[in-house]
Amino acid sequence: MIRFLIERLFQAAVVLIVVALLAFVMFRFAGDPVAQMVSLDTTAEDRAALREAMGLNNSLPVQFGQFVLRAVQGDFGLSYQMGQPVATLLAERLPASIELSLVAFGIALIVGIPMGVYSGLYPESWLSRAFLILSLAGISLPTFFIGIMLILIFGVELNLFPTFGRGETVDLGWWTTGLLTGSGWHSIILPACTLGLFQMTFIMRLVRAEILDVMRTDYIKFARARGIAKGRINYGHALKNTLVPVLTIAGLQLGSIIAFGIVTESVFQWPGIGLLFIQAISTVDIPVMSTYLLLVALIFVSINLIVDLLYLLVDPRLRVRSR
Amino acid sequence: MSLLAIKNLTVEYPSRKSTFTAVRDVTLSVERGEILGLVGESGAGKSTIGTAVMGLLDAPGRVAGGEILIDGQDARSIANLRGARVSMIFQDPLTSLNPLYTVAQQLTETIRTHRRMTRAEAHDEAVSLLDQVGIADAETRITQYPHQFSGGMRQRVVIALALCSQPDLIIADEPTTALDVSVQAQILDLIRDLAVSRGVGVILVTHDMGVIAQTADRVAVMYHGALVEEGKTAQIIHDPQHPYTQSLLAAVPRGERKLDRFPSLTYQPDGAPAPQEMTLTDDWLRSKGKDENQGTGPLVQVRGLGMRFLTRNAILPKNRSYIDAVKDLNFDINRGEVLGLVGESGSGKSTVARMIAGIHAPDTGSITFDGQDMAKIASSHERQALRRQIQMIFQDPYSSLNPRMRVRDIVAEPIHHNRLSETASETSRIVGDLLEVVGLGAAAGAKFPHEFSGGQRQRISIARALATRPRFLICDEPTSALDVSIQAQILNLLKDLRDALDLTILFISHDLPVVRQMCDRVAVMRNGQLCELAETEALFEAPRDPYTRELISLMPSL
Amino acid sequence: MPNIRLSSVFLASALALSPAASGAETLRFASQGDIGSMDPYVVEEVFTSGFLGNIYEGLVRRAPDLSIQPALAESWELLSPTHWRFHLRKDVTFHDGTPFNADDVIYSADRVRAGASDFKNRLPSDAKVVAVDDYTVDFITTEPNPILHYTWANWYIMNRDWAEANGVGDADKAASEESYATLHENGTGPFQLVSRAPGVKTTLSRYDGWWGEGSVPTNVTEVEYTPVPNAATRVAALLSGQLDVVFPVPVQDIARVEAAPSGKIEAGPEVRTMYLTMNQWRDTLPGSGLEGKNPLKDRRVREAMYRAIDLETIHARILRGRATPAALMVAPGVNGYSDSFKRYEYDPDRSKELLAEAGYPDGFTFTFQCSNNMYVNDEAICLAVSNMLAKVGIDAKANVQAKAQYLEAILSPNMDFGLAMLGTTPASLDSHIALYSLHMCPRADENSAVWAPDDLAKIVAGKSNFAGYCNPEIDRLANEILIETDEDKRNALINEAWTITTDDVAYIPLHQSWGAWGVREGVGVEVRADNIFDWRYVTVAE
Amino acid sequence: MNPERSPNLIMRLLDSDAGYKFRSSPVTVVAGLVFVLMIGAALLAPVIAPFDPFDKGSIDLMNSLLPPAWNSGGDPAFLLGTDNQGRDLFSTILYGTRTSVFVGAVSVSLAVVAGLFLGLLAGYFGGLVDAIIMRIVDIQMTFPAIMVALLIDGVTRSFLSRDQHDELAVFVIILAMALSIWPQVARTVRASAMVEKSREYVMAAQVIGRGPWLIMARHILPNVMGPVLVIATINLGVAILGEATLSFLGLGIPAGEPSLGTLIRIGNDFIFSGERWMLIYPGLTLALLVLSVNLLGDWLRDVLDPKSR
Repeated sequence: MIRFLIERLFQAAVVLIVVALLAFVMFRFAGDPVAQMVSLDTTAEDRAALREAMGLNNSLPVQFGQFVLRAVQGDFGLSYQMGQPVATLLAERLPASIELSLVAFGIALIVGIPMGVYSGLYPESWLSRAFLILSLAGISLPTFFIGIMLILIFGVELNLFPTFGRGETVDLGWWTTGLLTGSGWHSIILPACTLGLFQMTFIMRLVRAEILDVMRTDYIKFARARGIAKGRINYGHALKNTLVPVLTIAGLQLGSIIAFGIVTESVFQWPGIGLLFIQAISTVDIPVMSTYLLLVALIFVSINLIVDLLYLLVDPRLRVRSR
Repeated sequence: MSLLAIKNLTVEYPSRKSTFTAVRDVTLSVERGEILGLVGESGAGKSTIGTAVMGLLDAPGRVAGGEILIDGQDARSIANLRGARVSMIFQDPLTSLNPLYTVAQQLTETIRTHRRMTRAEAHDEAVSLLDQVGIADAETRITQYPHQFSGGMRQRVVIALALCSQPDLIIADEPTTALDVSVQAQILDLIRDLAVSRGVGVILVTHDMGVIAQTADRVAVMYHGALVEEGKTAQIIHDPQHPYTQSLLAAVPRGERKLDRFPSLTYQPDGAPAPQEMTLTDDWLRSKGKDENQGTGPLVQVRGLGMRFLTRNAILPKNRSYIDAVKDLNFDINRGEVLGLVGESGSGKSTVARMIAGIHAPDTGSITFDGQDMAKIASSHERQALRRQIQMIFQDPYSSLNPRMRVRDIVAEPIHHNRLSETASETSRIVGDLLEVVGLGAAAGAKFPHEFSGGQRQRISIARALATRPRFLICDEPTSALDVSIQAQILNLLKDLRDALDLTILFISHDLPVVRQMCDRVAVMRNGQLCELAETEALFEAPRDPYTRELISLMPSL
Repeated sequence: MPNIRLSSVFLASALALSPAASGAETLRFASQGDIGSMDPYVVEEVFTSGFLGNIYEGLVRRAPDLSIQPALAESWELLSPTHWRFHLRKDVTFHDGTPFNADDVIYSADRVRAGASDFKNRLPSDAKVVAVDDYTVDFITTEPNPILHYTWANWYIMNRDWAEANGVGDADKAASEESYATLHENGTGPFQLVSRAPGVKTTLSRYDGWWGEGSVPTNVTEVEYTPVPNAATRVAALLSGQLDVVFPVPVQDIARVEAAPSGKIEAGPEVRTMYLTMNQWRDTLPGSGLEGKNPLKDRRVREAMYRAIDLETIHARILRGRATPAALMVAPGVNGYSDSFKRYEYDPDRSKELLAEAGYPDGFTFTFQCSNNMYVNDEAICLAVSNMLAKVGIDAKANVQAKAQYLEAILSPNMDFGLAMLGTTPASLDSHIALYSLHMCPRADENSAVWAPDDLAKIVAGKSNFAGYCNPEIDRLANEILIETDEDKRNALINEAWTITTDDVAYIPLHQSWGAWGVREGVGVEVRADNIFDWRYVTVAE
Repeated sequence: MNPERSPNLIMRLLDSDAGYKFRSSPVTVVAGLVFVLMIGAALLAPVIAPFDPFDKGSIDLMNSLLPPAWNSGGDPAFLLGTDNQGRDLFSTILYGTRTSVFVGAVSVSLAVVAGLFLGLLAGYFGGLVDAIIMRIVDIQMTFPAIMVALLIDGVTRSFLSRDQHDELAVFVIILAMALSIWPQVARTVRASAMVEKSREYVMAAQVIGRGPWLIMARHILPNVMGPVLVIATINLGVAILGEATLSFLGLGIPAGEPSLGTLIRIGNDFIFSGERWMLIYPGLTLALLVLSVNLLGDWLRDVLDPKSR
């Protein structure tokens, strides 16, 4: 168990270092941050001086060395645009993204799993077919398009939901939450639905496939042969066995929710890290972009690890093997 | 009134083009305390009868005619039929148990479904059931998960589960096929006991006549969905009336005496031609390459052979743990002989075969072929020349042929690789001849493997193995996945080839009767080590090693 | 789509119930970007400066009609052409209660010229600032400058004690430590910062001790600012009643907002002039493949390009009439503007003739750099211009990019464009700065080449003249204008300069677009041509 | 399957199991028709389209913002109306579909080639090779396509001139999408290759003396193509959507070269102004295209899934 953890942590560290390197190198090419930071009338001389002062003229290895050295101390530099420590900026934005992702994920699970179970158990029913086609329609529309349409219909035309932002938030000191206020919940619904739709489809299809698989196994046949009640078979035996793969893949999807979050956050002006990143792209705010990427990598790696640990909890076979 | 009475049962599987009739007009009955053996080859419809009784036919199968009565009542009208009245045991104990629940959970759940019991009562009942099916220390083991049990123990758990609801009838669908012989005997005894002590009726579905002979009171023989013969076990085995039953019994390898050949009595009701017996006239196969040196001494010498598998990886070598699949093995294979290698699953016999065939590199020891140490040949050309002379036939005819290649390409692959033919037309002629030799006909080359039955596929494998004109053939359980009648044909083919081509064969099997029919000498393996190596008849008649003795005593016989 | 008429009813009824309507004295507004910093010397950018103008104040300010008004200075006088005297207001306190005096002006004058300040050109580096007494400050320059204080409306006065107590150093964009002034303020203006989450939300409240209390109409007590870069989201938020003021409203959405019962549009021409800049100094026109040739050096070609652009149609179709076609590089309201100048007529036939005369009867190709997030409908205008040029045979390959990449291509040292669209707002609202930075020769001295790579650091005048337009006559006139103190003479000189540049077709002026503010019904705002949002003129109905 | 041969290939295809599953599902048939129609129209865009959106000289701003022909104020010459530049929307959508399909097809092909190669290596050799490749996959998965697009865009910008760079915008997107898709292909292939590797036909090839490369190419590759085909189809939809999303965020195809994504981005600016046809029709086209691809992918999965046989 401990050996397993150490091994995984080592791999995670390697992944993070490589991501750091890539993040660092790639953003050297993203554009000229200086042009963004000064007015049009600033002289070439002043711009060159600024570039020098920011260390943009140093060689890449030197810059990378400095970056890593500071990064391991938790110092990711100041945002070029906002003049604030990047770590603070991201820390302020992270709760918004995590709340949005979790609510979206929750919606996806609450709606996706029952739909998947139903269409897996009754693959021939017309409702299952409808679920299947509807879910395909869901992933055939780009996220941004869905977001725009939801805003247009529910925000503007029907005026049922706010069209942007987080609503009222409560500051808990280390976390700002919108989930303790009515307007916070009111505001999160449209973006969470937008973000969750793809995941919902995905989870529904995954659960369906797994249920279909499990229902073909001998132990389900045997359970039926023993006369175990249908509900017990479907929701006890079958569903529990589908949970293992669903958990793994859904966990990995949580990571990609953060990636998809960029688009949703920008459409709904949701003040999370994705929006920060999109803004950083347009202003070539290199420290923000690099740190964001590292953060995403960290989230991915941690989720992977957590999923593996959960896996151990759910599946007794693995528990024994890893001892 | 019979416990179970099946009258004129017909089961159909409609598909879009035609309707496949899996069971045709079958009438059967089972009494309390009686074991009815339902025997037949694959596709005979014997399992379908079992699932039809349970009402568990897979879609789109349906009962098209006839009735199933339990104590005179239509089975379909019995509300709590499944579990309460009829229970079932499946073939593979590894997949019959839900891996995520403990044995206790699965048992108590089933008990409480059928009987009004508190959780604690159900638990006690579960422990006692486990005890009854012969699981020692049931009190502790009941809290374990299925994967913590061995195959045989799991099948006992499965039986305990089937008994939870105190059924009147148990349908056991090939309950021992996946098990080693020693375990098989125990499970069959258990089933026997159940029938006697509890008065439960049992339908024992199997393809194995030995199992039937040992266990069943009465036998029903099925062929292509129809019942061909039914009667007392002794009568069917010793005096079969129907020609199909006769041919089936004739094809069963006898453990008690050695035959020269399997009788070529093959039942063909629809007049389809039986696979031709081989006529080996082709000179390409017989012509020896110039590079083969005809030495003396054993063809293959195995010295100190060992191989271990990593069971736990670690960065520090001392923390790694291994299991010895094969340990310090020494034996010779003489020129022209058939050496049998027997042992239960996990004994390491396949690993030995794979090392000799060059698939795995041994960790220790050496393999010498025709006087040359295989590991010490530096030139890849020479190694290839040597390797060409060693070929292998695998166990599973369904996975040993690449499904995306045409048969002719499969057979031609070794020819191309060893550059044994100059031109494409020569290759295709050789391939055609090879397919003729194994009794498939040259036209088979244009087809894909999935268009053939298991026995035919095994013939393709043999053709491929012959294509390099090998001197040494490794047969790794070549017939264990085949029906007995097909097995007999393949074994005859191998015997003929051996005689015609002077082949030396390493014949691996867990089936002692087959080994007795095929081999000149037999080596017995257990836990990666050699127990005994002796002339076949000597070994069967007077085994020296206690393990060998046990194996032979458990050998089912007709 | 559901039809709009029906939904308007929905909207109206929903609004009546919406809790937002009761927060009468809170101003909730949104624009496309966030303010760069609370430090008023770090970023010179219209929105940031305008925003901070509600918190900080300068010695002077501009009224809604852009006229110069006293602010922290009550009055001023010119003792000599190089000696200015400013009399400071006495009853002013900073937000932390410290009284304001001459020392703060001197501190601000030093700091605005130090480090990486973006406002260095507010004061000549050799100008002396002297405190005569606590409420009188003298500015002594080496050269006469009649419009010295024209650019001071966004040179905000900071508090020395506060700055020094909190370790606020020079403006520094490459700093590795966060400056206290980035997130905190201590201004003298009517609003003070309550909380700020960069990029998310900034809230402010009225400063009770503001000296100008009662002199302005506002009744706003709280301000909530949210940056909303996505224009559609911004408009949607206004229409759904979540916001009181949004800026800018895309021109195509103006009609929609106006049609909504809850919204209205306040719009007027901006003081910014949009223009096309033509690369006339590179020996090879970028993207043309014409080795060693640059057709744009030929005045006839430039006129041909000018005449090929049908500005009226752009105006009608893309800007939907919400723009003012421009013949000059400065807008009405800028000193020196004259409506006697007329645009070259749209005349594609004449274009073709001119091209043939210049030796390009089949036209030529070049790179047309366009932005897509800097100006009103910039991308659409670019593509339209490119299509129009194609009709006279000129293939302007439009390369549409976001601001960051666009500016990197346009600005020195790259200046990699044949044609590009930019906008210019003279900070002083005087023609001189437009002549100085856009039309004077960008070279180290009279004998050197335009934009010589080695001289980039020495170029002072014409530093935004990426077109490389160079006419010594303009250089002479611009220098005279700078020091001429007689207003009539000065204006005559300006007029002469504009005549020359127009004849030269130095640039192709396009238009002043209209800044459109979306305003919730019941909210009053004053729209200014320089797009500065002055909350002192905002009223929110109860 | 079906050993007897009927003379007509199409009849035979329709008669096969796959063909039957196709015929018996009206949704799949419609999806197939829509897909073929759209691909055909996209490929034949230069022939079908009444206007050439690349011919700048033919675009007249005077024609801009015309509604679809059947609306009042519409011009029959412009079936679906015009955009804000005066381009015929119908023609632009045809060309845009062409770009989108091109981006999708090429990026998926690249991803499949790379994923196949690396997935086979990882699955066949296992051990260190597998560990390295799978860690690369992990790393790649942390980069959203947006970031990959930025990276490639930046790198190409650094060594190409500005003009060349603009012309290569399409290829930047293709590469970005390919890079974000290949890990999925590689994972699938790896998993299948590990299964196939343990099958006896691979051992049979080893006994013959076939080397690892030949075994991978001749034996394993053809047997992992089924799942790859399914993954490829589904990712064709993903790639088309990815292009649209990147273009929507302004990181994609330049506006002068229409793709469905840029068209939607432009149309999105007119969502409140009443000219919604500029958003609706490109959006509808995109949704239909991807939906039909996904439906066909589902059918393919059904047909190729060994468990459903």
